[in-house]
Amino acid sequence: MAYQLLKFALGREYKEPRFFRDCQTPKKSYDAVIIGGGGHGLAAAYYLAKDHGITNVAVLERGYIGGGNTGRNTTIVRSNYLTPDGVSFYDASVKLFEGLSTELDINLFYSNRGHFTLAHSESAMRTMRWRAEVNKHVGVKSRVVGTDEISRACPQLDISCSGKAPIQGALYHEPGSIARHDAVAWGYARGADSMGVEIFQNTEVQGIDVKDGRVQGVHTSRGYIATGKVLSAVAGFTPRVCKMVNLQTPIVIHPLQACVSEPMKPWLDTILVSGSLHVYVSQSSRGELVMGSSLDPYEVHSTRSTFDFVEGLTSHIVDMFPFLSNVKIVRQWAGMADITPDFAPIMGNTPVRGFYLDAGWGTWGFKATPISGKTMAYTMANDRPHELIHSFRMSRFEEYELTGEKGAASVGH
Amino acid sequence: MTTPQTVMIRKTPVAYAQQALKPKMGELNGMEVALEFEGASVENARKQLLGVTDVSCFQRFSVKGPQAAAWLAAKGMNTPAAINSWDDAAPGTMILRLGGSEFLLEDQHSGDTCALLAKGFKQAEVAGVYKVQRADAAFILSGSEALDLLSELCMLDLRDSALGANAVVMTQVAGISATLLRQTLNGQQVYRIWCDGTYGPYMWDMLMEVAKELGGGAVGLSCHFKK
Amino acid sequence: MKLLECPMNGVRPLSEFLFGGEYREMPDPDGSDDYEWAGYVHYRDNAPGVKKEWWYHGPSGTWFIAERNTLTDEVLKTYLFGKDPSGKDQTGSKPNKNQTTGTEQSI
Amino acid sequence: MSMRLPKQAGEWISRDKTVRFTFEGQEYSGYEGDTITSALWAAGVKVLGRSFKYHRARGVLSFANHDVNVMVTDGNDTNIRGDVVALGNGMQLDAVNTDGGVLKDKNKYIDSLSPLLPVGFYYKAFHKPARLFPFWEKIIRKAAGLGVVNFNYPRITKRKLNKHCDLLVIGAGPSGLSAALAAASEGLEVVLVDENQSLGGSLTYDYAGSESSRKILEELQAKVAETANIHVYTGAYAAGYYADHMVPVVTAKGITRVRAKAVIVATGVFEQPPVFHNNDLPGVMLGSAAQRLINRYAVKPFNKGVVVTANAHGYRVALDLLNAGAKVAALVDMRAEGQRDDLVGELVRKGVKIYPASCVYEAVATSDKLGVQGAVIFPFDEATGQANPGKSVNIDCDGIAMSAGWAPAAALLYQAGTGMGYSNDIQQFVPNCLPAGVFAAGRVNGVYCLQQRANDGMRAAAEVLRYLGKRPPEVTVDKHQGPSPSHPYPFVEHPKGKNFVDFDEDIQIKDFVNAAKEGFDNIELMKRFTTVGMGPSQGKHSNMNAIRILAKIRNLPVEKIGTTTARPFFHPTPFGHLGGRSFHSHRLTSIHAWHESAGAFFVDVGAWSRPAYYQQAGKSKQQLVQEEAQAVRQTAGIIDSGTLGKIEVCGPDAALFLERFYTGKFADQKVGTTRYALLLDEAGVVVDDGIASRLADELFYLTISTSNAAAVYREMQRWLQIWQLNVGLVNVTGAYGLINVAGPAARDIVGKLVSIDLSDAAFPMGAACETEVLGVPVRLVRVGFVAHLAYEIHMPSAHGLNFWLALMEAGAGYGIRPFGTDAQRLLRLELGHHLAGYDTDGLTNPYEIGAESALAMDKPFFIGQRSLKIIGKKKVAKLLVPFVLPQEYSGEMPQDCNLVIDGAAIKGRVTSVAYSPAAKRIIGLAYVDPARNQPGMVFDIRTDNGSIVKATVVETPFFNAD
Repeated sequence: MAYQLLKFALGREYKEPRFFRDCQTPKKSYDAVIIGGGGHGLAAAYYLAKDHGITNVAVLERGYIGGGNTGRNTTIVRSNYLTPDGVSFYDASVKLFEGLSTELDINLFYSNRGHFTLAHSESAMRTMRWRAEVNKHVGVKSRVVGTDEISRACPQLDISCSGKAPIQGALYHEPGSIARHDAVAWGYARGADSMGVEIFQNTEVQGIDVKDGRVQGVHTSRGYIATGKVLSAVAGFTPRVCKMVNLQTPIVIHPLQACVSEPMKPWLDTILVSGSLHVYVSQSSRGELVMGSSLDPYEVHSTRSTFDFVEGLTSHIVDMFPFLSNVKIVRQWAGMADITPDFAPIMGNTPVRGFYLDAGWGTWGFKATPISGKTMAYTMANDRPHELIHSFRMSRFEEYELTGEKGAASVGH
Repeated sequence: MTTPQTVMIRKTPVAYAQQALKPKMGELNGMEVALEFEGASVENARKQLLGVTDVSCFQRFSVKGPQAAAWLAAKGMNTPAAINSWDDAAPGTMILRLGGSEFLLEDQHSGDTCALLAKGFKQAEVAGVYKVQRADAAFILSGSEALDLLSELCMLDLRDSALGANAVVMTQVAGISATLLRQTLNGQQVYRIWCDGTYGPYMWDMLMEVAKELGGGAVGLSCHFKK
Repeated sequence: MKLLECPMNGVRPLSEFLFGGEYREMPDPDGSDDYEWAGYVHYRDNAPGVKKEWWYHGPSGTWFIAERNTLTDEVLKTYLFGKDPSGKDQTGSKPNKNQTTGTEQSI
Repeated sequence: MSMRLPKQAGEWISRDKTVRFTFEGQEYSGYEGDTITSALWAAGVKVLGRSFKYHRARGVLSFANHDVNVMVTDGNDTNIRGDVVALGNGMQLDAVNTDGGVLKDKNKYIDSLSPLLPVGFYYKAFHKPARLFPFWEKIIRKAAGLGVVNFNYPRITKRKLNKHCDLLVIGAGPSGLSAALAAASEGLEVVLVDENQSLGGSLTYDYAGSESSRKILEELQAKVAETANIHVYTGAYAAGYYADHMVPVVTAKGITRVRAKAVIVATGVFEQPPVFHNNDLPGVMLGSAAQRLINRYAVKPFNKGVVVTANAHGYRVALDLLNAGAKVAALVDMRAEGQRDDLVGELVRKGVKIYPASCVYEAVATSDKLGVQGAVIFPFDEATGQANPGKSVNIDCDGIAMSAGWAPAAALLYQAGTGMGYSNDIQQFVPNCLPAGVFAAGRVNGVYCLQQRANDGMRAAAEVLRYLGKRPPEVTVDKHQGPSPSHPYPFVEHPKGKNFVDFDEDIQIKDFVNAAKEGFDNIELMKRFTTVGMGPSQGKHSNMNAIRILAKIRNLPVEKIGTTTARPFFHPTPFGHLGGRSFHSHRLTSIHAWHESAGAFFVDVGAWSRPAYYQQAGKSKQQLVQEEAQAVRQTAGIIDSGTLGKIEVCGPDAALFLERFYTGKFADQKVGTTRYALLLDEAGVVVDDGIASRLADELFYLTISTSNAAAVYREMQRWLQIWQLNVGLVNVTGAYGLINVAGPAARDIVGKLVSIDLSDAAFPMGAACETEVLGVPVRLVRVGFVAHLAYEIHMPSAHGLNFWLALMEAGAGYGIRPFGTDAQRLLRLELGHHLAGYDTDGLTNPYEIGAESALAMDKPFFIGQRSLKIIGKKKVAKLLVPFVLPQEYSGEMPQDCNLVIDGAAIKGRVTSVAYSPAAKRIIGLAYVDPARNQPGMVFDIRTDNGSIVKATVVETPFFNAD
């Protein structure tokens, strides 16, 4: 509430405490070590402490917290997936998100804006119906809508897309939201820290000690840490960490790029996604258009920007909104995404005992932050996968039981 | 059975894109072709500034395969030694070596070299040579602003210093696969572009869109080739 | 836009190419058990480093191998499959029981 | 009061061309060549905008394309940058981000609320109780953003060109110009880019008072003009550095993607504001901004000013001010030692009082807070960074010029991957490890003396020549001498704050201190928490100061703090420029014009346009599709299938190749017959299916579905390389047209044109041959995809229209009717055929579509076979079955992708469903529980409105063909 603001004005000294301690020297051992101080890793630490009472936990972050994909994504939260398992999982995430500002006592600017996945062809409309039907079945509010409803929600959108790819309709997903991504990481960090979790920034994991198929500890730039449980929550770096335990996965790293416009008075109230045009766009509470596109077409383990990305994206945005011709893009950036063959994550136990994987998030990691933290904490605490993540188990590949998300994935942000 | 006795005239692959311009049409090599768009004086000037001419009607013959070069040589054709280069296969007929083992011959304007080669080719009789059925949309791009136009539609360095006089490049023009080279036609350096005929209307539209902005436009076949 | 050198057509912008994934030697289908085969199909060591990859030059229809550092995105060399100029290339070097000669290499 | 000066030697304005415009409703005039800001400042207008957060009045700060608080709208366009956008006649301008005008902005009260709004306040407020957040959010969103977007702004397409050169030089100051000339003289093709309208960089303002520097500039400009191999782009900025030396250069006209063999970055430096109370008031500006006003636009920055400085540049600023007729009431030097050269004497001679070891403690605002009325000067302890309130001096003035140091304009260097280190000699980050082919010169490289900057340009050019394999002579550059051009800590604390570090986002010193206290004490977290550098100027005047503050807070050397990542773009770049002319390529068959004239409704299939159905006035789509299908069932239909992929597989190993590539057998296929060709990937997933016609022993002709054609051909090429078979592949997709005539009358119609015997005995289902039709060699295939009697004629594509017309004529008496893809989908459904990509998805295996018969598991190898051996051991999870609804069904029509439900479980989905006029009922294909796959079994489909429909599994075809 706004009375909080008065507190700032009345206090002479700035009394706001640290969000989290400045940990420098790790202990010799922890009950669990989490590699990766992004939203997922911090959320797992938070729920380990909160749900399972496991507080003797270290989070190791190579850079600074929230500095990976947590701070690079376009902050969309939704649950309009294709498979019942996917929908249930993300729906649980949306529900956690909805209460998260209160739970973590930090304003995440969780903003329910509604989410339209535009269909420019009959075949895209079929997929929208498929998703809508599955969503409805699981109790998630998604439905197929016509162009009139799209125009009502976003009158500025050129339904013909400059004649190049006329919109036929859309999947409307009412719970679709955006949130302040950094704050999610900070909130979880503060919550975990307050329960005793130690967060080490600028701490690189250099190796993982495995004996007789069991994790023994991790070698870090701050020394050796003994532990029986290690979680890898390092989207973009998963293959590097997996190599430390000699684990091969289907994950390939592709950069995912995004860009942001200069601030303008808010006019775009909804989140728009177009698979055919490879575009997703929303307007932040700062007034910037936050935009992304599909994955880069080849594997690179770096966050370099390319000009072709921004050229392609802007040409499609201008097809949708011709009046933006002279509005300017301020900044572009990139993250590294773990890509799996079936566009679903890999979560749970692995053949290496005590090594848990929270990976393969493709372009959907941010929206899963709370639920991945919660289910991975459960999985680590009980050494068996949470029921919500059964279909995301790694062994599904050798079992030829891939999840069905691939069926609908063109662009799925 | 009622096979018509007259030979059917084909439409150029770019006919669809040209129809709004209502060019004066003629026929060459059994294909309809735009001879003139706006009259000789306009087009002669345009040809010097920036002109786009449809020459899809030129006769072509193409083979590929490990023995293609040898087979063509045996037929008396001069074949370029270097990959991705072009030459005259015979008087009035150019030959493009596309990569290592594919050849495209094209009779310039008219001639029957390609027709004769096609007639003489029997798949079953030649090992290691495969006929490549083609249906190109083909263009001449002429004038002082041609490079300016190409610098928008093609990312390659096409300045004379970079594009050899006999070089053939398979690249993208306006985002689609195309083959490109430069050639001297009636003393004027021009660029030649070939693409799949089904992309022909699109390519014509793109070339025209940019050409018009630069003061150029469509040039009929008659402007380059007086019959 | 990044540049890539096609062994047949020279240096071109990346937009002319398609990425064909990592080149991997297929195990003998009859000599590998289900787990090994599933591993070949699905699992890989995708830690960054120099990888052999398939790339396709669209305008000319040329597949070739690029040795590329996936960390720095630096291309060390490119060559047609089985034609590594250094002779170290193992691609396609395994004797193929049905291999015939006189094949057309660049199409 | 006019601030316009008499003619200045190097001025950029044309005094004979007056430009009239309005700002906030008032009429003004300027000259051609003025920017919006210079014309307003000349007219005595000082409040040019309001700040983003606190709505404080702002004027000129940098006058160098990062005066983000001076953004205007002309009612059409928005967020126009006043400091750099040229003034146009008749412009009607208003400041953005005000409520009620720039002077009376109703939001200015927010400034006095600022104590309530400390850094990161929005994370700590408004979220409890949660139900009220939407209310607060509305208010916050209303306050957000800068300009209002004009939804009627026209779409603008700018050209995007490609340009190639040996060397790109970015920045045409003394070092860039010298570099370009040196490289060009060795024969390199050089592109020289500068964002100003005129070449010269700092020579056009900093040394402008001096005769000798003007001569140097004129000589350089003349030499560049006469050098043919230097291509100059002025009014052009390098937007970013991308891989392999690609730099998009942006001008008003569009973008040129410059691809260079080498790049010299000579982008200079950004002047950085010293930070003191009210350092943002209109009238307080950077020294270089004052110089630009004077020397480029002949505008006096203020009448009586104070110069606060920490380097020699401030002394030159003071001289320029004096030359412009401004009074310099004081020169305040923050350095303990002050300046020690001739400049001091010169200023003293001209009556300027110099205060060494002092600082401006605060700028005193006028009562309306719209300008400066004085400066308070305190002694300054450089070692501790403390202002000493003991001996303060108050000076009346209407402006303050600030020159305390610089930050390198190194964004492009960072993007290229340059390692930067901090030099204590000049208190600046300088390149210490440059990537191959990238070079830096001039002040961005830490070289400040004018002569040495020119030398440094030549040195960089020599390095470029060496990099390109030439042998130029060595050029040496002297190391920096004398005092640092930048002050290490030009910050003055003030109990009232309002000492701004980031003018875009209104961030003050205490915001950094507080952020650090809360744990956001590394540069990246600090950036995110405070939003420093995240505004439209992207930290050009704030990032360096933020680093200095954080270093002080953490008591670390500056280089330990590091920098935030510099991302493109160097300046914000318009959507229309970046998008340019987009290439929306599409393919048309040679019959397209006919379809169009026949009323076809087109759909995109891959790159192709295909008729979905043919429209007729007064008839619905549904009706027309049924009619088209019925024509095929009753007489004959004709469809243009030229879009299908067509590939020739020839040579001695052709059959062997297909045996490995596809799941079926081809070695024993007889010439003149066709076979089904099913393609899997290595995981056993269905990729495509098509037809293989064997036209000769060594010639197979494959048809592939339209959208998979290119990918299947590519895979054929790849596997051919791996298998090294003696095969030639020819993609004839575009070269052949394809017309399909289907229906009971098809034989009679096609028979009118072809001479071969089409009887069932001579040319049965699955027959294929090469023949001549209308004197043209064609391929004729008897197919059964849409009807039991159908012929495909494949002809050279330029003949497509002729054949179409001939077949229409031949069929006229039979009532032949063209049909589109919608009817085709219905027709094949009636025959029970699945469509790959329609009834399958990215994970479907052949067992799930009942395609076992297509799998020759006894072959030695085919792609996907080994995986099928694994999949085949498992239970099938779902099965595609044909189903019907009762003939009398009158409920809601099920749709494709409605789910197959069993209680609470999803068992599958409908993939194709339609009313079949032939079967006279609703028919379809659906994935169901494999236990429910037998004819006669019933399963539940849930329709859009939620009702359950009972469907019955049947056998295909759905109707009796006889």
